[in-house]
Amino acid sequence: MIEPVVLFFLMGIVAGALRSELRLPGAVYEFVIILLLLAIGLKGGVELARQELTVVLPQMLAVVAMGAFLSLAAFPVLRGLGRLSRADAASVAAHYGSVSVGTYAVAVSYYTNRGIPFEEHMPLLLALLEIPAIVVGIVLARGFSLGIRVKSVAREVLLSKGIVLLLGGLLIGWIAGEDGIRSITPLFFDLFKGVLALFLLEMGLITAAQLGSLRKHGVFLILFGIAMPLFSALVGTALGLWLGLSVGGTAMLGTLAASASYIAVPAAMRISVPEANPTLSLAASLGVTFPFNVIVGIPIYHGLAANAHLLWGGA
Amino acid sequence: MIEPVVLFFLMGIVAGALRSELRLPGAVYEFVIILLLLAIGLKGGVELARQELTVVLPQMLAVVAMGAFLSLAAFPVLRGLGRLSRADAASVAAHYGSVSVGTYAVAVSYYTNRGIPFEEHMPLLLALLEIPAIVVGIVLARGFSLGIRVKSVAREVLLSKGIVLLLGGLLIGWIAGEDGIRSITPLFFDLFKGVLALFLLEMGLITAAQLGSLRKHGVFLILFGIAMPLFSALVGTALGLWLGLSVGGTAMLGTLAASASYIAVPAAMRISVPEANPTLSLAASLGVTFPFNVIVGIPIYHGLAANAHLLWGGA
Amino acid sequence: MIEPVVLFFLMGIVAGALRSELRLPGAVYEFVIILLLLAIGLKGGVELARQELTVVLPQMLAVVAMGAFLSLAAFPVLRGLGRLSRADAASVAAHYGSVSVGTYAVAVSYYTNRGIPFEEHMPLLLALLEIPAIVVGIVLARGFSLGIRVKSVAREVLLSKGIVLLLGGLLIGWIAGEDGIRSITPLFFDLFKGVLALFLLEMGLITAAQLGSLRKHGVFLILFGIAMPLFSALVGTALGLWLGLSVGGTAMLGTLAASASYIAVPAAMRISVPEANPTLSLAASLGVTFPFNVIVGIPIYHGLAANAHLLWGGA
Amino acid sequence: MKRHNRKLLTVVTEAAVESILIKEMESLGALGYTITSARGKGRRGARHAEWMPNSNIRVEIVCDAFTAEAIIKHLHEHYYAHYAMIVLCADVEELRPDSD
Amino acid sequence: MKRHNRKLLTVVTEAAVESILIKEMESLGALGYTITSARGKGRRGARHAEWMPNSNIRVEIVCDAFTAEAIIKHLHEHYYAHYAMIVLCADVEELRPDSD
Amino acid sequence: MKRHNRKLLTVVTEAAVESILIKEMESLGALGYTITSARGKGRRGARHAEWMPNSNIRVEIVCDAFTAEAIIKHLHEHYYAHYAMIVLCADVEELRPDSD
Ligand SMILES: Nc1ncnc2c1ncn2[C@@H]1O[C@H](COP(=O)(O)O)[C@@H](O)[C@H]1O
Ligand SMILES: Nc1ncnc2c1ncn2[C@@H]1O[C@H](COP(=O)(O)O)[C@@H](O)[C@H]1O
Ligand SMILES: Nc1ncnc2c1ncn2[C@@H]1O[C@H](COP(=O)(O)O)[C@@H](O)[C@H]1O
Ligand code: NA
Ligand code: NA
Ligand code: NA
Repeated sequence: MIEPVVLFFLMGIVAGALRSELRLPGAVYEFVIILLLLAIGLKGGVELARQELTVVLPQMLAVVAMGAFLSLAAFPVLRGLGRLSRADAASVAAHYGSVSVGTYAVAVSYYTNRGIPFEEHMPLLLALLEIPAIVVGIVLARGFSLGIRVKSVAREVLLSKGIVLLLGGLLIGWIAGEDGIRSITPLFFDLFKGVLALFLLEMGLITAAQLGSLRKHGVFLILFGIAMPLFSALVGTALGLWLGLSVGGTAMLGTLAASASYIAVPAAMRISVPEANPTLSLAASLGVTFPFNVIVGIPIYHGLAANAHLLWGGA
Repeated sequence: MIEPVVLFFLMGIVAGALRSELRLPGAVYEFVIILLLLAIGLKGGVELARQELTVVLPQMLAVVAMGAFLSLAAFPVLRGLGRLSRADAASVAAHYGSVSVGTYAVAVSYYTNRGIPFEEHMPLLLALLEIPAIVVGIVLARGFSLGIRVKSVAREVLLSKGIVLLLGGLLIGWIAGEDGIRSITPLFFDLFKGVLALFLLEMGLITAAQLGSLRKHGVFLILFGIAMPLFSALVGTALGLWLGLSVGGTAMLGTLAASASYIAVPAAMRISVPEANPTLSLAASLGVTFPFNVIVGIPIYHGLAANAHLLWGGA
Repeated sequence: MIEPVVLFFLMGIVAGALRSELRLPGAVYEFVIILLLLAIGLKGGVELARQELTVVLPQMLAVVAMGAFLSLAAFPVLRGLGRLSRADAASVAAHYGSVSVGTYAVAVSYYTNRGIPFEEHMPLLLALLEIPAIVVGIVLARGFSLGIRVKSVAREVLLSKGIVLLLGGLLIGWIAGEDGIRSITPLFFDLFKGVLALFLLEMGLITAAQLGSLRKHGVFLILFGIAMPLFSALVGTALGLWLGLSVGGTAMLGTLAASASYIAVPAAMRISVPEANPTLSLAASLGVTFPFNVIVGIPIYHGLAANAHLLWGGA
Repeated sequence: MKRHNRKLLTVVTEAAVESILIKEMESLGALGYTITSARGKGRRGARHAEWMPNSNIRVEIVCDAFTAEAIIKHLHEHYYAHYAMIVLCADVEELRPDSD
Repeated sequence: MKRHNRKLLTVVTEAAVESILIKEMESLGALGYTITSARGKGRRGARHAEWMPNSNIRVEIVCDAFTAEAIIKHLHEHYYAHYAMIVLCADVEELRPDSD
Repeated sequence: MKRHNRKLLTVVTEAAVESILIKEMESLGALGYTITSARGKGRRGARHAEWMPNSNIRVEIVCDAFTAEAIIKHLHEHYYAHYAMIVLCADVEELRPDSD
């Protein structure tokens, strides 16, 4: 059965495709994102407090390498098969090496609904994964002669709303612990799925707006938008297995790898690689990959992780 | 005892009449409306799944006819007694043939507080009732030579925020069922009355702003704004009885009939009948009928339905 | 241990100091404030219904006198030691004679977390305390020849969002009683601390923005911003003891006395004493006193009240 | 960089007509527009709310004199009588890259 | 359609004074105004917040030259010294139906 | 009250560049600016969302002719080719207290 929250996403796509005037006000959409990011961060922080640094540190390093690798792997395909300009290829590659918090949130909903446990410090890896792909993307577009703007881009990404809320939430959850955050549970955790439903409704409306530009850019983007996450999920799954994550954790890492950014990376690329066409990357990441992941990808990555654990997994 | 949420409405009226600067930010007001509409739709959808189509379909048809009839009945009164211009009479008539979701929400609160059951697929009828009165209103103002604008008006109403959220919620509730939407219950159902309180606070402030223009348009509008809903409630009650609804359901249909639109219809009339004075209809529907219904109407319509069932009702 | 919600304040300060682009949208910040004010008012109103007027009335009078006294006491210090202009000293004095709802909310969280009871009709005193300091401030700046603007200032303060929401909430809580407001409990009370966390996050960001202007105005403001609340807390504690409040109530009155306004008073002073430099008062009240109270002040005032009750308190 | 002498039309009117107004402007030859939400007061009273039936939009259209005339004429015929509306016209230089 | 030569006054100032400023403009002869929320920076530093004490409004007033002078004088005397404020004046054509 | 003849530059462009654009304007000599959020449409299609990658800002800069030229040149060289942007320039009187 389809995740109930995903029905809100479909409702958004249909309403958008019919050109309904429905829209979350900008302030409400931001509010919804703030609640989701803080909730994800807080939950992760509480769990992080239970982990050994010696376990987490290697995961952090591995995941940064994975983000860089995925961007580097996507670039030649985009240049060669997709015949994109250098800037466009670099920008799209950066989107796919990075991650989508929205996809992660849907996956959280999927796994908790099914009672499948996963390493809950995942949000730390999520926050980390935003960065390397952006750096690789800029270098791919510009070479190593990084101009003045690049410094401020690095600052802006690190201090962007998304990262600050995730890391801030992590820290607070880590310091306050489960008891400490109990009193704010009703807002951040009890409402989580309802807020996620609103988020997905708006994402559906935004996605529908991308479908037009998708038509213009042809079949390659659609194929790439499906094939790339499948490939990335394989990489993520393999890495999860190698890092000794649980089935749930492995599936989560596969999902993170498969997800493509549509908030942090577009903003960073717009400023640091202005000649890249932003509608191209958004059409792929929002118009194809996000719906693919949310509707059919997450169960696929779950199956992938389960099978991988059966075949190669430890006890 | 007065409904506690209605106290927020009174607070809004008093604050508005004293010219307080209190106001919900536009984005928050929209947020509140989105939550109410989705909650009402979801609840209705879950119940709809339990109904036979053969029961619901006749109700749908009957209710569409009722909406058209109420507009047609109001028009000559507005022309004759009220001496309104053709356009103004048509516009006001459209408002009163249509419905108010806010009034419905207060009625839901009233009935659930008292543990009185009602046919919960009512939101489907609510959504349907928005349409016929608008069509009748345009035809009354323009005749059948509907211009270019009318087509886009029909599209806009059908795809307006209100209808899309109600119908979208209905569909999701219908597909996901009670279990499926359990995880979003805290946001949409547990907070319902609190959110309704905020909505009524803002409605009070908006209502207070209408009181000024009411003074200008004299005593007829006030009388019409009270007499028309009483008449409509009789029609709705009779129809509910005839359709075999429960006491609660009959009272709800009476309430829907009695309520007058202040969101969808004003927007539609503004575009399709520009020469109608919008402050006239809003003064009546918001300044008189909404407060009347919310404060004293709902209990009256409840009594009406209960007595009707005693006299003519089945087992 | 630090209050968990205060961690959100610290997160805001750090993010702001690092010049993160994080910010609550204006509409969301207002929403958060509306929820807090209504929740505080409702809670207070329910309790107020249980109090005798003969107990409450003297408290109301005493508290108004205290507000005026604190402003009058601050003024000569600001003129003499601080060498501020007449207008600036009057404006700062008004800020410190008035109160901060945010500080009160954090104190509520502190006391309920520790299960310490306090007179819950405190919000009535809170609303009252906003007024006298403003009047005193204007008179200090202008003398008794109050111009045209002053009348409208008085109106505006009394009808400002803050006062209307607090008093409106009080009235509704008072009329509806505990049972009446049960159905809106999930929004207003269950979410209270989560909403407070969001509020404090934004307050941290706003506070960080004040730190720059603080540097310009030198060491006097910092000292005053710490010494004045300590002095005021003594006055408030003494008054609480004299009025026969409980330990919790005494500590609350100390906290109210110690808090300084950063919403109502700045707005009023900007209009009625335009030549006062607004960044000066905000730097002190927001940049020094609010963080001081929230992080270390509240526990200090608690200790103060506890000790005072031990030494001089009744049974 | 080329400088073009253009007309800047500024129309303040009811938010309710936004989508229809835009379509009509474009069919009259406007190649673009910029809209901000606004509040205000005029002959038809105060329009202060963010609440739809009572809120304004402020539309700016940069165009040549010919298009400006067409739009003004259209607004005059279809809007002025029934909608809250003010229309301003000013001279302005638009800067475009030489290639345009 | 008649064209009237008017002055367009644009005032950017602190949001805190909105309601008082409006009353004063009207008593000085302004028949209307349009307001949008704004952020900005000037001699008195950055005013970027949506947070009241630090937010701006942008007020436009279309009026005749005489009223414009009166308003400018008033702003000069009562606001300039103490409030963040910039005042611009430009020529503009207002389009009104012939009946007006 | 002194009247100064100034240039009023109005730039409508992508919200994404706000913070960088502002810094550059200031380093080119702008002493202030006013920004409002906007939506619109132009050669690069509709930019209607409040959603960041698709939203506009409307920036006004009042400055002398010399600074205006510098800013126009900078925008031409660094923005026009790759960003949704329209730049307008008009004459305007700025009113300043005599002391300024
Ligand atoms: N004299 C004016 N100056 C500036 N804006 C105006 C003026 N008159 C009207 N407006 C704006 O245009 C809208 C509609 O004007 P009206 O049709 O005169 O009510 C008002 O709500 C104002 O926003
Ligand atoms: N040169 C300028 N260009 C555009 N807007 C300005 C300029 N100077 C000031 N402003 C606006 O006017 C407000 C008050 O200006 P000031 O009193 O100079 O701080 C600022 O916050 C800006 O929004
Ligand atoms: N002719 C025009 N009139 C008014 N605003 C325009 C016009 N053309 C473009 N704009 C604004 O400038 C933005 C960027 O323009 P463009 O680069 O042409 O897509 C648009 O989204 C509009 O807000
Ligand atoms: Na990825
Ligand atoms: Na009706
Ligand atoms: Na105080």
